[in-house]
Amino acid sequence: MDNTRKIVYLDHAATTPVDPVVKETMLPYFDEVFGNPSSLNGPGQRAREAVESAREEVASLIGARPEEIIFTSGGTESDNAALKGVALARHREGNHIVTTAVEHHAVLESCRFLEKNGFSVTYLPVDADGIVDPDDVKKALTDKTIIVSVMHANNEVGTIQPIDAIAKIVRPRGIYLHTDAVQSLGHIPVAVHELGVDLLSASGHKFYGPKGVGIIFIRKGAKFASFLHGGDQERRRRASTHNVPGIVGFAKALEIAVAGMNEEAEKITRLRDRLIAGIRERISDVRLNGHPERRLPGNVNCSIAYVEGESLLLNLDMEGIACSTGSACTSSSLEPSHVLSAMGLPPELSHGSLRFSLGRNTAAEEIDYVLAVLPSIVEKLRAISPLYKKKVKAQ
Amino acid sequence: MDNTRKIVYLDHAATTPVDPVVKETMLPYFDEVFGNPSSLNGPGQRAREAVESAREEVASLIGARPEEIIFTSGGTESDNAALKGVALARHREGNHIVTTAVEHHAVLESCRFLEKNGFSVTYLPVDADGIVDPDDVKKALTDKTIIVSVMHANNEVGTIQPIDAIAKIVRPRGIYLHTDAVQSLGHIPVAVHELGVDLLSASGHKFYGPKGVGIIFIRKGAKFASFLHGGDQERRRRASTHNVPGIVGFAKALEIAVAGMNEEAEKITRLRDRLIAGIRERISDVRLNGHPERRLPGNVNCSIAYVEGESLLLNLDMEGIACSTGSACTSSSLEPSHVLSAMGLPPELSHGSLRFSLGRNTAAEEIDYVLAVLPSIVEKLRAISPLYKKKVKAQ
Amino acid sequence: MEVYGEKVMDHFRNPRNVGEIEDADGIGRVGNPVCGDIMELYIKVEEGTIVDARFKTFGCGAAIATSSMVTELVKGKKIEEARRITNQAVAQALGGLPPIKMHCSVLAEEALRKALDDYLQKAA
Amino acid sequence: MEVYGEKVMDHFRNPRNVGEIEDADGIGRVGNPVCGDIMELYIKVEEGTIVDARFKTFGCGAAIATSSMVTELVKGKKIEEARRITNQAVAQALGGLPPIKMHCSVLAEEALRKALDDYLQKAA
Ligand SMILES: Cc1ncc(COP(=O)(O)O)c(C=O)c1O
Ligand SMILES: Cc1ncc(COP(=O)(O)O)c(C=O)c1O
Repeated sequence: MDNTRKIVYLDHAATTPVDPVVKETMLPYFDEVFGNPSSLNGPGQRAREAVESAREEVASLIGARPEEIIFTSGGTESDNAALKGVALARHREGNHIVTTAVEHHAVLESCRFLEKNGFSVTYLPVDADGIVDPDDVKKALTDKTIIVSVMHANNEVGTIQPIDAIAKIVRPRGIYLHTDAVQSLGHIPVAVHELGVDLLSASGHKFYGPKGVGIIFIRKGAKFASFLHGGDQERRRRASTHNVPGIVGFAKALEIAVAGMNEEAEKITRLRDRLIAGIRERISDVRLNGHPERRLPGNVNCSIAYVEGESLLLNLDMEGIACSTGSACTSSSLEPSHVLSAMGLPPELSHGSLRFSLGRNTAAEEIDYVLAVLPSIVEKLRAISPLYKKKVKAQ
Repeated sequence: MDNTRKIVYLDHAATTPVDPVVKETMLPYFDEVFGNPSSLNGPGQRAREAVESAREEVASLIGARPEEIIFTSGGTESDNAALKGVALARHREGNHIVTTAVEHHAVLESCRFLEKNGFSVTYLPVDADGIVDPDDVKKALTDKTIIVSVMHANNEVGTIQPIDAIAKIVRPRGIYLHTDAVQSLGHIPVAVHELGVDLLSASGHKFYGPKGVGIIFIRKGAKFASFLHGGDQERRRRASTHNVPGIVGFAKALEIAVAGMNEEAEKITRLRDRLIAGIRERISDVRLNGHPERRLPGNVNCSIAYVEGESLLLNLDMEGIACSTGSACTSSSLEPSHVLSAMGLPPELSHGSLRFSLGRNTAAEEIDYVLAVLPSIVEKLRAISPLYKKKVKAQ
Repeated sequence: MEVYGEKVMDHFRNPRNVGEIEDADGIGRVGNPVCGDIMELYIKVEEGTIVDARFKTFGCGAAIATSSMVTELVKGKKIEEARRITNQAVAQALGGLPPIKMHCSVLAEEALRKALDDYLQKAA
Repeated sequence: MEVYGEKVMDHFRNPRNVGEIEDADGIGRVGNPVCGDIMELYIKVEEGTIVDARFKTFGCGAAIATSSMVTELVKGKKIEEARRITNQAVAQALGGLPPIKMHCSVLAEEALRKALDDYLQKAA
């Protein structure tokens, strides 16, 4: 691939470039305000101030109090800490966890780990659009349930879950509600009290902030056991020297994302719908995965029958278009996407899924370019596909 | 404090500024090579290459193989993962852990967590210089011992442990040896095979790399259970999107540190000894903590009798000198430093300890400035100290 | 795209011998939609020598490249020689495959074996 | 240095009433080396009014500042008034203390109480 050619980047759900203003904001914290926030001396206290004002900013942007925000190393740590931290803190009250079949692996694998350690986990189904039925949540609760974890928006298909409705069922029973908001924060409104959650995870690099920094919101008073043990940072709930530039960058990125959210979502939604309509017009046997409206502004996930996702992706990549297959990227397993399977897709369709995730800088011409290039790639791959042949013969 | 005045920064053991070349090297990875290394597309693969070549660089600099290096979020995570990861992976073989009384809290608190979960831990004593006796390690081993964790160099007093001698005792028995090399990597030679360790932790921000990134070395074949569950990154041993700029920065910082190590260590040692000698000449009743020779080049830890550390630190800070008290910085406990206590210091001496940690850019004039300022501060504080009064009367 | 080496990408970009052979002497079908790879290998044999080989594949980049390579490798080979082609040989001819993609070369070997079995059965 | 507010730093930088009173009417000694703070408070009383107060302290910034502040607060006060000075009052007079340092204000209150007790005992 020609490295100098401008790439049409449609993989924003995987990660985003750091916003130039965010980068600029971070720079002094590498070598000027570089102290250790745990040090009592001047350089340390100036770094501490930066961390604490970032914390205030983030808290106010999601409707929380500063002491309810813990900075972590990313979405995975936040999910792990939320699940394991509550499990450990409340294990005397019960050993049952409820989650969904379409969570990110950071939640699912944490649950599997807990299953090996005496907890039992219910994995709720979703409908064909990927939505969890709050009634199913209700039915799953037992007097041993201590936490329910339902993601705010899905990373593969972009479906947005009815968290507020779930909260109304879960929280009056004294059960905690955690949501993985890694895909939603900075893209759609996220206010902890409107969602009604006790815990929330997010990650900076999904909204033009830096990689390697995230947050957990933990509602004041919620029981929580530390996951990373060590020093006294973060009120003893998360040890390790603060990643000061990362934390400052997280806050700045969120500030920018929230300020421009409405306008950006509107623009991106328009381009998204143009891409969806264009694919449907130009290619036969295509299925849009995920809910048609209750989905993230930037997410287009579709299954293109008779062809496999990775080979589509590679061909698009050769044309300078960066996207993802619907399934987990580095997955070493041969199984199709757990999300698409849970939505009832047959394996050959989930193996043929593509995710285009649009971003702040996506231009209409880029969408048109994809629409110009994709049909012939599909045609070429279908020509060598034994499944397509069968289909043609069957007609 | 006047923010514009140049600060004499002598808190390098707490954290270091990012080297300008390291910072420069990191910059493109925020917004140019910004892809997700787990994405199969071009931008993702370019980011992946950066991560993998950083891994090769780091591995070769510590004498390991690339697949033996896992990137983490810092020293604390590395310590937690090493201890808990081995404990979990080997719990069927035994439930006994050996460590020392002078470890960093990241190790000690991980051990306490494991104690609450069915493991038993032996905390070995140290001598007056802070050194662990390999014979004590030998005596502590049982047929239930699965891992021994001894830090390479101590963060408070700089004492360097005889890791190679300990390895000769531990490893032939099939017991793993972990060392926390957070304070040593980049400052003194660290070669995993010469040290003879199975696991090693390190953190970027201690050698002019970025905060929020660290490594664990895990010897090929060593049993290890993942600590952060989620995606398939790092051969399934550490999930979460790679912190690409952080990882690139870690490798660059280590490269620079190793290239300049001898020269730098020599220069810093000279300044260190000048500071130690100067304090002893100018102030009565001072004790140097830690081994006189087997110590980190940049570490000066001394107890100044009759005065308390924080008030010394604050007074120095008002004069533009940034250092630490010997005890844990943000410690909310009232106990004196666990390290100094383990070395046998009476509480009033460990409360009166100061740590000056010198760095790459420390200048002789800065040392002289400290020597000019410190005596009168001590005098002032002794004048209001009830302990000093008693001492004067007793004479 | 650097997951795959140059040779793999070459065979992926320009797969050789795509298609079916109407009156094939041997056909090998392997894989299934669940695992995400389906290969069909067709061979034409004359006097114990494979004179033509073609494939159709639904699968990832490595699946397509290994299919393409295996057809190249068998063409002109005697049946007994073709039998000795292992998955490693296919992977090697492609300049190597990432570890998680080695199963594709296994699939290619299996498709070849099945096609050869099919030929021998028909010929018997 | 922003751990402490301005007032605390002022009293830390320039502690008021440092020293001992040779013929003190009441002395309060609290704290110990293990916890890292030792305070000695001396008072001089005339006709039920504290006319002088002095201190010596081994301890952190907050310990020194609270010692200084408590001496300021008691000077000129009647014994009964001085008895009503709480640790909160001391902390408040300093514009507040970080939570982990509140124990220093408790120590100052205790030192004062002990000095007052000592005076009352001697006077009795
Ligand atoms: C929904 C969701 N949860 C968790 C994560 C993990 O976040 P991170 O990679 O920052 O650890 C991701 C993305 O990778 C995600 O999309
Ligand atoms: C010896 C030692 N171990 C572990 C750590 C923890 O490293 P980090 O703060 O990067 O998590 C530190 C420093 O903070 C240290 O000095």
